[in-house]
Amino acid sequence: MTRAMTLLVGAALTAALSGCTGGDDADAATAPAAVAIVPAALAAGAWQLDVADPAALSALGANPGWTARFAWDLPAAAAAFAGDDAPSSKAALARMHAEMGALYRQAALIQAHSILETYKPEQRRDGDPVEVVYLLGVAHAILGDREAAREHFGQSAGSGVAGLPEADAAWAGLAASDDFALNVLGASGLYGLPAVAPGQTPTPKPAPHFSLPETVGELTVEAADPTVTLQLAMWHRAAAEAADPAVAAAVLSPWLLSLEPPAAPGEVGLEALFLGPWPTAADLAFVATGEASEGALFDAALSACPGERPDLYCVQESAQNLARQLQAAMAEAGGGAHGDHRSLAAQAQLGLLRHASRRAFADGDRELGARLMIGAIDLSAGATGDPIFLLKTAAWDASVRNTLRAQQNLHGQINRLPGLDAARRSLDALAVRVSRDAGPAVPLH
Amino acid sequence: MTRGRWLLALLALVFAASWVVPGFFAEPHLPDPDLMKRLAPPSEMPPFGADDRGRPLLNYALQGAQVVGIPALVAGLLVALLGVVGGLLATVGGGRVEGAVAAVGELLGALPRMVVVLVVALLVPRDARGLMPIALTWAILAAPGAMDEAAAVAGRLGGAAFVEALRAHGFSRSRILLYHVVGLNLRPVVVRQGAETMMQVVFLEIALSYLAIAERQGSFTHSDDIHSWASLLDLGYKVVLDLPSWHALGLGLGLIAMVAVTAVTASAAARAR
Amino acid sequence: MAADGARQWWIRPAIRLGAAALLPVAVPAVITGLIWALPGDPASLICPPEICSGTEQLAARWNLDQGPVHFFLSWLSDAASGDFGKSWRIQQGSPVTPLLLTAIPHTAALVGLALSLLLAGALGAATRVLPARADSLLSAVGLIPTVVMSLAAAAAVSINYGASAFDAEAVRVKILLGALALGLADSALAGAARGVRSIFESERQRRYVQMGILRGEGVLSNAWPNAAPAIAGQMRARTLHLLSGAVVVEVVLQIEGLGDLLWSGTLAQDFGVVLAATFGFALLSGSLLLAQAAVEIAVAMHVRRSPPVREVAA
Amino acid sequence: MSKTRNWKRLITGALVGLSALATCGSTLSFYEESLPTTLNPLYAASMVDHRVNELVFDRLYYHDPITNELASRLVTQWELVEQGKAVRLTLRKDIKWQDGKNFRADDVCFTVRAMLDPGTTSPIAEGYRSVFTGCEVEGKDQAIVRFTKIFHNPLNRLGFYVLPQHRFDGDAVPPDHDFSSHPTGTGPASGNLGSKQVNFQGIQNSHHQPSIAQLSLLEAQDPLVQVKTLLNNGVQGIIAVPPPYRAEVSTSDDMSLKGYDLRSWWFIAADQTKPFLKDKKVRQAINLLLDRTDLRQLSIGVKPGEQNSPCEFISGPFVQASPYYNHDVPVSARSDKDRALALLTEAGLTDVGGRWHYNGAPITLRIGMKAALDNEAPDLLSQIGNQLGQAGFDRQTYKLSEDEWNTQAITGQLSENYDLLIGKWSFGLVEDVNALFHTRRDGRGSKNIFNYSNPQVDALLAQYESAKTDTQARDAYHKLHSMLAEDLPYLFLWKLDTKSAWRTDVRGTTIAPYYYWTEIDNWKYGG
Repeated sequence: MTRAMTLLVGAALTAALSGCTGGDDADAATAPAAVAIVPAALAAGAWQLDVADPAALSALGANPGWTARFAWDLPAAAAAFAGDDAPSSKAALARMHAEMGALYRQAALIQAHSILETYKPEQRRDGDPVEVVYLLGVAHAILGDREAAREHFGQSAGSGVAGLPEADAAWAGLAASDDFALNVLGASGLYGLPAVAPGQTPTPKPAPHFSLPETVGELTVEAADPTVTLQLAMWHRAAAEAADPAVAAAVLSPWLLSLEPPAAPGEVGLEALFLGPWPTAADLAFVATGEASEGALFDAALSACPGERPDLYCVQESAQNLARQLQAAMAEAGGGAHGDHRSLAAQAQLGLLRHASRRAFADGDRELGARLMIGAIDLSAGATGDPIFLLKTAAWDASVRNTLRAQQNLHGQINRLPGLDAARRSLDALAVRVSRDAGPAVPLH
Repeated sequence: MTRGRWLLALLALVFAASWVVPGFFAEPHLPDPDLMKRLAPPSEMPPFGADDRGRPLLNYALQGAQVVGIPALVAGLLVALLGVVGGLLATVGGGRVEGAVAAVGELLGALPRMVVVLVVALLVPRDARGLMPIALTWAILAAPGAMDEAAAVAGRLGGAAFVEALRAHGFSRSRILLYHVVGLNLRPVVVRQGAETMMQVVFLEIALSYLAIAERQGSFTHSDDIHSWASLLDLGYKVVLDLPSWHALGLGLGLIAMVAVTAVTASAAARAR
Repeated sequence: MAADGARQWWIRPAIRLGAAALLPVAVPAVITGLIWALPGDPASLICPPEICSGTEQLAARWNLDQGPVHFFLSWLSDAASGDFGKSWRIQQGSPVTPLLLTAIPHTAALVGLALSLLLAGALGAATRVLPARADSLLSAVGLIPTVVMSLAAAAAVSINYGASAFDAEAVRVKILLGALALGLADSALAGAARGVRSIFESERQRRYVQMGILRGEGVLSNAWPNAAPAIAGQMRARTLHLLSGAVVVEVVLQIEGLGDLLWSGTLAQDFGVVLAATFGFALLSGSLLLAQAAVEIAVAMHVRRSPPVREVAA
Repeated sequence: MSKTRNWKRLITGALVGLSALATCGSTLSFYEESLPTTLNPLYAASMVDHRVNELVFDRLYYHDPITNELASRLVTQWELVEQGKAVRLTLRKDIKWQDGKNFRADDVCFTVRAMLDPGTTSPIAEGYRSVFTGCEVEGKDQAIVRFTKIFHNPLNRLGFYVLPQHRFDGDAVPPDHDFSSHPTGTGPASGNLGSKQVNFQGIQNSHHQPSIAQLSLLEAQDPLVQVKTLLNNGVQGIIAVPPPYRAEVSTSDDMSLKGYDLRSWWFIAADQTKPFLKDKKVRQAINLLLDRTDLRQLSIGVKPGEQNSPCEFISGPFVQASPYYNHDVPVSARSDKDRALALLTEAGLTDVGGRWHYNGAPITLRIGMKAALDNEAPDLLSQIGNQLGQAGFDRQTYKLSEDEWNTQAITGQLSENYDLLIGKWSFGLVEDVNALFHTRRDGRGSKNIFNYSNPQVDALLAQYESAKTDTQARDAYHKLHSMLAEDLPYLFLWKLDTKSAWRTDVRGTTIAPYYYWTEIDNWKYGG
C-alpha cells in the first residue's frame, strides 16, 4: 500500500519537475576531481606517500610514541621515544622536544603581546602597578626589541615584591651586552629548572609568580613572568639538540624567537615530517632559509597563483586541490583508498595555507597573511588539529587586541603542557581591559 | 440479519477498545535513552523496535492512545447526537426553530476551523492542556454538516407527513420518532458522521502535534511530558531521507488503521439492514 | 414529497443565501472576539512594558486600547475601503492586501484540485465506475495523515529545490503535491466515495428508481434529484474539512495561502493578517454556501417541472 | 528486501534527476535558525535579526574581524569636542543609499533623533536614550553627536546602524512601517522580507563591492532535511548546525564546519521565591542530583573525556575561557546523590513513599524550556525531568514559545507557572551579567528571570560597575561567580559552541563574531 503511494509521489515528482529555467555547469553530484597542481614526481616526495601503504602506517601506529603524538600528548610521546636509542627514535625524540619548545615559544609570544597591549604607554591606566615596567622589559626582549627591553630593566631594584628585584637584576645583567640573546636558561637569579634530560618534561614554578600591588585600592595583580615560559622553551630546545641536532634545528627553525641564536638546518627524515604540516624536508627547510630548493612542494603549488600578491581564493583552492591530489596519490600508492588518507592529506592543505600566510607576513602584507591564517583555523580541528598553529593564531589575536578568539584557542590547549596556563594570566588581563573599553552590551538569544 | 448487525457492532466495540484501553497503561514519562539501541528494529527490541534515541516505540503507542482515546470517542458520539437532533428537528420541528438552528449551523460551519481550534488550544491553561477541549470544539464545528445531512435524509422521509402516516397505524409518537425515524432511517447517516468525526479528531491531533514542533511551540494537545502518535509518524516519514525508520512508520499507520477499522465497522454495523 | 414539504423547500436555500451574504462580516467579528481572548497582547509582544515605555502608544496606534468592538469596527471601516492595514509581525510593515491577493488563488487552487479529486471519486462511486472493492484501497491510502504525506513531499521538494523552493515553478509543484496529499490523505477521497456510494445504494433500493429502470431510464437521472441535497450537504462538509486540512498542507509545504496566513497570524497575534485571511476564508465559505443553495433550488425546480416522478413516501 | 530496493531506486532516480536542475541560478542560499521578525534594526529581537541587519546596513563604527581595529566605512575623521561630551564626525561624501540617494550627515542625526523620540517604541532605542542627548548637522557631511556624559571610549558607543531620513516622515520610527520589510540601507545587500524567505541583492557601492550577486535566507526545518539539502547543493550553508549532525558535515568532502565565535552558556533558572526552593540547600541538592556528563552525552552526543569538545561544563555565569571565570569553583560533572539527600533532609524536606514532600505536601517541579533549544540539545528537557524524577521529585515538563520566553520569562512574569526554566544566553566581547542577577528595580535587572534578589550580589555588581581598575572589576566578578555557585539562582550547565556549515565551493568564508556577515564583501561563490 505505501509502495503504491510512494510510486505515485515519485512519478509525480519526476513528471512535474521537468523544466528548470537555465542551468549551471557546477554538477556537485560527481566526486571532487583530483586536479593535479604539482608534478606527480614532487608529490611522491611527500611523507604522506611514505605512509600511504596501510602496513607502513600501522607499523608507525604500533609505536606508542607516535600513537601519543597522534593525540598530541607530547610528554608521553617524548617519554616513549626516550625508551630506546635507535636513530629513528632519537630523531623522533628531538622532534617531540622541538614541538614542545615551539608550543612554549607561542605561549611566550602570547604573554609578550598581551603585556605590551595592556600596559604600553597609550594603554596604561592609573592604578596599574609600577612593577609592570619589568614585565614590559621581558615582553620587549621576547619580541626582539633589545633597546626597549634594556630601557625597562633595572628600574625595579627597590620594589618590595618578592623575587622581582633578583629577576630584574638578572635580566639587566643579561641585557647589558649590546647583542644579548635570550639565553635565560642558566642565568642565576632566575627560576631554576632541572638539568636538561631528553625524554623528561620539567614542571616550572607555578604561576602567579608575582603579586604586584595596584597604586589605586589595595588589590594586587597576580602576574605571570614570561621568563618562566621562555626558560621552558630554551630547556626543550637544548633537549632536542641533545637528542638529534639536525632534526631539532629543522623542526624548531620556523618557531625561533628573533633574539635566539639561529639553528643550522641539516638533512632530516620521515621522523621530522610525519603528521606534520610540511610535506617534504625541502618545504621545512624553505621556512628557515627563505629560498625554495627543487624538492619544495608548497612553492610549486603556489605557482598556480601568480602575481606579486597571490589571490586569497586561488591559494585556498590550490590548498584543497593539493590535499585531493595527495589523497589520490596515496590511494594509488597504498593500493586503494584508506580511512586515514583523507585526514593525513588534509595536513598538507592546512600546511599550504600556513605557508602562504607566513610568506605574506614576510612580504609585509599583514592583511593577506592574517586572512589566510584565520581562514585555516577551522581546518585545524579534530585529526588535523595543530596546537602550535592555534597558539600562534592566539598570539596574533593578542597582538591586535582580539581577545575573544585568542582565549578560546588558548583555553583549548592549556592542559597540553605544564606551565602553559601562565599565558592565560597575561591574556586575561588584556581581555578585561579590552572588554571594559567596549560599550555596554546586553546578553541575547 | 439482525444477528449480523450485532456481530458487526460488537466487532466495532472490540476494535475501539483495542486503541482506547491501552491508553490507561501508558507511562507518565519516556524512559532514559539508550543510544546503543538507536532505531533498533522490532526484532532487536520487541515489540515495536526503538526510536532514534533507543527508547521503545511501545511507549509512544500507549501514550498516543492515552491522548486520543477518549476525546475521539466523545467527539464522535457528540456529532452523532447532534445529527439525531438535526434529523428530528427536520421531521417535527417548526420552520422557525429549524431556520434558527440552520443559521447558527451555517455560521459555525463557515468559521475557519483551525483558527478556532488553535485559539481554544492557546486559551486552555498549561496544566489542563489536553485533546478534549479541542475535540469538543471540532465536534461542534463539524456538527452543522452532520445535522444538514441528517435533515436531508429526514426530509426525504417526508417530514411531518411521515409521522402522521405512521400515527394512523397506531404507533405512539415517541416510538415513531425513536424507532422509525432515528432507529431505522437516521441511524446509518449519524453513525457514519460520528465515526468520520472520530477519525478526523485523530488526524487533527496528529496535525496539531506536528505543527507545534514545526512552530517551536509547547504541544497544544497534550502535556510535553508525553508523546503522541505524531512523533511516530514524524520519525517514520523520514524513510524518504534514508533513515531506517520503517518500523516507526508501520506502527504509526497501523495504529491509525485500527481507528479507521473501528469507524468502518461501526458504519457498516449501522448500515446493515 | 408531501405537499406542505414542497411549500417549505425554499427555507433552507434562503437561509444559506442569507448566511452567504452575512459571512464576510460575521465570521471576522467572531474571530476578533476569539483572538482578543488570547493571553498577552500584540503591543506588548513588540514593546514589553517592563523594558519599553511605548506600549500604550503602540496599542493606541493599533486601536487595541478601546476593546474588541472598537477594534473590529475600525478594521471593518478600513476593510470596506479596501485597506486591510499592515502586518504587525509576520511580515512586519508590509501591507496586508497583497498578501491576501497572493494567498487566495493559492488556497483556491489547492482546495479546488483536491475537491475535483473528491468529486471524481464521488462520481465514480455513484455510477459504480469505481467498484466497491476500490473503496478498501482508497481507505488504505486514506490512512496516511495529511501531515505525513505533506512532510514527505516537503522533504523531497526542499532537498531538490532548496532556495528556489519559492519560485513560480516550485510553487506549482507544491500546490500539485499538496492537493494530492489533501485529497488522498485523512480518508478524504475514501470518505467521499463511501458517503456518496451509501446514498446512491440506498436510493437504488427505492421503488421509484427501480420503476425508472423498468422504464429503461438511467439510475443516475432518477436518483439524482432525491440524493442531490444530501450529497450537496456532504460535499460542503468535506470541502470545509479540506479547507482546514489546507492549513496543515500550507504550513508544512510552506505554500503562501490563506491557511498559512491564518495559522501563523494567530500564533503571532498579527490581528490585521488574521482578520484579512478570515475575510478571504469567509468569501470561500460563502461561495460554497451559494453553490449548495443553487443545487437545492435547481432540484426543487426540477421536481416541480416533472410532477409524475413524485410519489408518496414508502 | 527487494521491494524496498527498487522503490528506493525510483525515488533516488527522481531525486538525482532533479538535483541537476536544482542548481539553476547562482544565489548563495542558507538556512537560518528562523525567519527574521523584522529588517528594522531598531526592532531587532533575536540573534537572527542582528545578523540580517549586518547585511543590509552599516554600523557607524565596528570592529574589523581580521585586524580587530575599531573602524568605520562611513566616517573619515573624528574629533572630541565640547570637553569630551560630544564627537564631531566627518563623513565620506561618495556613499549612496541602496535606492540611489546620497548618504549625508542628516541621516546620522536622524538616526540619533529617532532613537531619542518616544514615538519609536523599541527597547533598543530606549537603551540608547541614556547614552545620547542629541545630534547636530554641520554642512552636508559633518555631524556632532552629543553624549549624556564623558565616555572614556566614545567611538565604542557609536556601534548603531544608520537609517535613511528620506524613508520616514518625522523622527518617530514605528514598528509597522513599510521600512521593516523593505528597508533601505548602505550595507552590501538590499533585503526584502518575504513570508517564507528573505531575498538579498548585492549592491555595489563606493565602500562595498560584494562579489555575491544574490543571497537567499530560508527558515531552518528539521535538521536532517537541512543537512540532506546541503549535501544535495539545494542550499550552500547552514548558520547553526545542531551538535548531533556536525560529525556528518565534517566527514564530507563537499562541506566544512566553520567556527562562529559566540559565547553561549546554558542554565536552569530556579525560582527561589517558591517555599520549597527558598532554602539554597534545596537548590544545591537539585544541582547535585543532575548528572551533567550523562545529560551532555545523551542530548549533545559528547562522550566523557572527549578532547576539545564543543560542550564544556561551567560552574558560574561565564564560559571557562573568559577572564571572569573563577577556576577555583569546581564543576559538578557527576551527580552526588548522598550529599544531595543530606542537604534535602537538612532543608526540612521529607521523603514520603519515595517522593519528596515539603510541609507535608508533595513537591511537583514544573520545568519549562524554550522549544527552539530542542534542536541543539534534543530531549534535554525530558532527561532532566527523568533524572530529577529518579531522585524522588514529581515533575511536569513544558516547552515555551519564542514569544512566551521573550515577553514573559525574561521579564520575570512566569513565577506562578514554573519552578525551573531551562534557557541559554549568548554574549559577544562584553560579558556584563548585571542585567541577569541584579534586583529588578528602576531599570536594573531587566532580564532577571525569577526576580532573584540578593543584597550581597547587588553589592558585587555595583563594585563591578564602579571599578576603577580592571583588577577590581575582575575581582568583583570572580567573587560573584563563587557566590552564585553557592546561592544558585541558576544551575549552570555548560557552554556550547555554535558551528556553521558551508559548502567548500563557497570561498573566503570569514565569519565575524556575533555579527556574522561583516566580511561578506570578501565571500565568493562561483556557482
